[in-house]
Amino acid sequence: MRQVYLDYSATTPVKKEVLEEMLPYFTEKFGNPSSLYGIGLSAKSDLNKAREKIAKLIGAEEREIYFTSSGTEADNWAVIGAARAKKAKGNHIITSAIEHHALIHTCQYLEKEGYDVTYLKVDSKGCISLEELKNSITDKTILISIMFANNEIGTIQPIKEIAEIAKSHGIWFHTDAVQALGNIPINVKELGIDMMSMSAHKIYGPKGVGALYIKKGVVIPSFMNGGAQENKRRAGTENMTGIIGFGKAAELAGANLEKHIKQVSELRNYFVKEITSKLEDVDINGDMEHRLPGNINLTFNYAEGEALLLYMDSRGISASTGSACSSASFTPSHVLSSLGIPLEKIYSSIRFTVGDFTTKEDIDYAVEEIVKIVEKLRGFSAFSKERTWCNNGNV
Amino acid sequence: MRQVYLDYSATTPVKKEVLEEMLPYFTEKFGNPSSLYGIGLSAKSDLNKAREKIAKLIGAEEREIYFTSSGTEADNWAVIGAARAKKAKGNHIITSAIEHHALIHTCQYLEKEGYDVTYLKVDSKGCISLEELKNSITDKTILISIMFANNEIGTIQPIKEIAEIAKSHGIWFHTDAVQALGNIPINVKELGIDMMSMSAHKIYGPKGVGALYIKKGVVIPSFMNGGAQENKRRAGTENMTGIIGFGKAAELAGANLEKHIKQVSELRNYFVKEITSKLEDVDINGDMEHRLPGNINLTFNYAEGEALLLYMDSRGISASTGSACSSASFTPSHVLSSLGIPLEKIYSSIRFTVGDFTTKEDIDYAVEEIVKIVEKLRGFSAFSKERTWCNNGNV
Amino acid sequence: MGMYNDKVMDHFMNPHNAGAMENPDAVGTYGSPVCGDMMEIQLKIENNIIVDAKFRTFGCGSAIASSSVATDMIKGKTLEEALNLTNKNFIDELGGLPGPKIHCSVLAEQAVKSAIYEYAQKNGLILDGLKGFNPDLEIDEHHEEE
Amino acid sequence: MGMYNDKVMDHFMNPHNAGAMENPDAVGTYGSPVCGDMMEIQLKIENNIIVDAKFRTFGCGSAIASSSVATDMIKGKTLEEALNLTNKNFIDELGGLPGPKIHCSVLAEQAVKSAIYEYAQKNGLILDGLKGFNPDLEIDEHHEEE
Ligand SMILES: Cc1ncc(COP(=O)(O)O)c(C=O)c1O
Ligand SMILES: Cc1ncc(COP(=O)(O)O)c(C=O)c1O
Repeated sequence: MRQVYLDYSATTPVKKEVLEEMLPYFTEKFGNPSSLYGIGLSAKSDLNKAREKIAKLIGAEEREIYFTSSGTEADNWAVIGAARAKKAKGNHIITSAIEHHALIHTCQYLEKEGYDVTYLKVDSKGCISLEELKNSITDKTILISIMFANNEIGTIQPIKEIAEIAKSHGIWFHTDAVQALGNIPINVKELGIDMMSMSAHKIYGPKGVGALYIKKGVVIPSFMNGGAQENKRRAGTENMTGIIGFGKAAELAGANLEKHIKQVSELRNYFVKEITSKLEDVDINGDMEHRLPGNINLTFNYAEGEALLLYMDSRGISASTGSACSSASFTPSHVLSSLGIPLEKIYSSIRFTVGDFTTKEDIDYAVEEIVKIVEKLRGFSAFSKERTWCNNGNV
Repeated sequence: MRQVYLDYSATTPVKKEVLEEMLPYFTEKFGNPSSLYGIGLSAKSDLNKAREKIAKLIGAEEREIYFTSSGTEADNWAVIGAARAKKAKGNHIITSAIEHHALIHTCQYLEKEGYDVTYLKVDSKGCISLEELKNSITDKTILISIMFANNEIGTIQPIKEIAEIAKSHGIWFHTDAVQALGNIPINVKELGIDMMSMSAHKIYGPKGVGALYIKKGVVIPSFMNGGAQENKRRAGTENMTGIIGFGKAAELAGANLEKHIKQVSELRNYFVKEITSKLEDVDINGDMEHRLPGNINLTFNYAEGEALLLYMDSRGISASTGSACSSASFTPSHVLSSLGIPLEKIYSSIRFTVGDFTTKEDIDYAVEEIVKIVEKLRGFSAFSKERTWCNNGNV
Repeated sequence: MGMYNDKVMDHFMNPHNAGAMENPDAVGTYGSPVCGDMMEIQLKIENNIIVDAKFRTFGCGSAIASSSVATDMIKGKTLEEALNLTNKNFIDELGGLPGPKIHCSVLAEQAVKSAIYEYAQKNGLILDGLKGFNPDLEIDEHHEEE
Repeated sequence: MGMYNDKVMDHFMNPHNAGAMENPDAVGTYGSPVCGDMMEIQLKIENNIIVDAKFRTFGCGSAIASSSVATDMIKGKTLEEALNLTNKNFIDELGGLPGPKIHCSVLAEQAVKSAIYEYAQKNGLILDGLKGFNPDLEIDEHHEEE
């Protein structure tokens, strides 16, 4: 059966070129970068070449890139690090209601310690209000952390404007760019970003490696205590193969960016056009303008999400409800709720993400199958245009 | 030129069988274990098979193993986690003076927060005193963390006795087994360990993945906030390939343990015998009885360590001064200082570790070259038996 | 490997008795927007025996599979027999459900009971198995396992 | 790729003037157990010209390479000329040293000065380059770059 992977936001396969670059570091070039002899020193030097590639992709300097074990770690480090570093100044953090759990749960952790967190609302397109941001700032505000682009609905925030507001108040600005990286152009210097989280496995690199960009001059304490790795700011023997792979993936992402954007947005648009022309009662969630090129989030009214996913899976099609990371928890998406989407629609919503290996044939196959599946599920659903949650029996 | 790697304690190459097991997870089996469709669910199931293999190696249950990004993270998590979990009970932690920096720097971090830390002294063999341990316990003691085996001198601590003391006082016992794993038999249940840190890249697995054993019933807060991975106790997309590799490495380590111990200890003993019979003024640091099978730490009096390393490197021989992780920091080893070894001898000390790929020919070659190198360096050293630091000029 | 066993998957992918019937003798619905599940059961009843059953369900794989086995199992049973079936019976018939999905089978039990309750009310029947049953009871009490 | 450039490596692996001489006219030692480095310089001096120099060093690659170039560079120089050489000159001659290793080259400068100081003291010479020089000064002040 045809396999059509439409969940590139959850994770990507490692590209052939990336894996090839990694392979020697498992076996021959296995030295510990902290070692002083040949294979250690050359590991260190290759590690820094990977660092340079990531710096280049985002317009940073090499020494402003710190490797971590994931986007999650980068988020934890940035937020907890800023909280600790700026304790004397204040205890107020501003973020948004639609951040990834890595950010939200970290903020909640800090709230238990006595920090105040403002979760900015978003409009129906998933965008924060700059006015509300400005109004939320107090003299105790120490960090603004707003994600670059959302993982469920793909909405891209006005990062430059946010950075300017932060700067004008002398507040650090962190952004979670895990989904944005490799999908839209990013220049941290032009945008005025102080810290930025990244993850390799969303850009055709391996899982288990991420990075935090920390602008020169921004000093936050280590999140991981131990050896002198990463310029003494992040301890732990470096994930050499992961870092090498991340570097290569970043290089490819930079080289392919224009082509990638064109290709995946065309396929995504084609998918949306086909689905919505063949099926009634399909809503598009989020904004079509300020949106990641490969992302689409659709509500298939009256058909339930998990059932949809499993039927699609049985036809070889992979997509997800809510964020992949919380799929296992069966809780309705906090992102879609924040857009004001009612629960019953959230339960019928699916995220599709198109990626570099998606073809038009994949889309045609997926559309055909999805149409059949939705029709089948709607055929025996308790709901329909006529029978909704509101007018239905004893609910 | 022949390459003789004698630094298996710093890191190991990934074994062929391990890499082979990992490879499919980069490309075809690349699903996110949190995803609900086929390749996600099978990733999750394979991840748990790897967990089982690690559990088996140490006599734990599958669900007691939590994957981390390194031994360093496991150490940070265990110690900071215990400190947070037991805050209400007390603020006193007991550890040893010869722990890895991942442990010591984490304790120092907690000291800044107001925790009290006792660093137990060790005797000239590198062993803590059980008497002193008992005497250090107060009613505020919340954690005892003593490493299983030391990374520089290989000394194995009386873990079972320590665990008993901890248990009799109702105190959690954590041990850093990063060096012990795969080198000596470990059964956490028989030994009575509450938490134990491990790292894949010391047992022929990949760098960038570790694990923390947390006994059922021991509850510490997450170190990484975010998604629901690792039974909600450690967020972040799982390092799938790393975990699969760790699992395979653990399986091999278990299967080969007896053979491994015999082989590396024989080669290590042969190395020591040869070196000490061919060179005068060589001291053995640590204890030959309670010692990791592949480890030896030698002081080549009057020849300086970094110079020795570089000369050896030029002859294809890799070894290290101090702990690999702090090699780049040029500070004298806190472990050797704790044994009471004077500074000038610490500067002449080298750690060699024999591993599964070391041959007798390697040892013969290394001995021959090392003898020549030591003689050359001694030949123009400022020191000799007659001229020591103490009787020398204006020092 | 998957979340569900083969039997559940089969009932989910090829559900029995899915859809609606003409002129049902009884209809019961049960669900909760909090759970994101809703189920409707339609029954044809002759001489207090369930001669046909259909379901329409908005819900996850577990909800749909439970709907399928529940309608299978009640067919041919007397109303009292049908009332004696609990979600446990449906789960057993399905060969088990994953822990967090147990509550979806409760849905089927409650929807069946609701339909019979409606029928009993309409026809003035007093059925032992309906003692204490209240179709407006929230099912959220079954949620503790999550 | 390595920590040191090729020139440093060459001086380190094949040091010039390593060892001791018979009846040196001046001997200077300098070092610190804290740094883990110790250097001894022996000089043969004729008419205030350094005609031969030897070193014995316990130290890292940088210390040994500095010893090697320092002894090379002072040979044939007058005492005053030799005193004008600083660690900067040795580093330049070596084509650079890594940051944390700069202090090792100070060792060579100080050892040369110590040897000449001893010679000057013994022979009642007043040398401009020794003004303010004190061989017992700790070199740790040069440590800030670590
Ligand atoms: C926006 C966003 N932030 C953070 C993360 C977490 O990154 P990682 O998967 O590397 O832990 C993800 C991915 O799941 C994400 O989409
Ligand atoms: C005893 C000990 N603990 C902890 C660590 C750190 O583990 P990792 O290298 O996985 O960060 C090491 C290795 O460097 C070690 O030897």
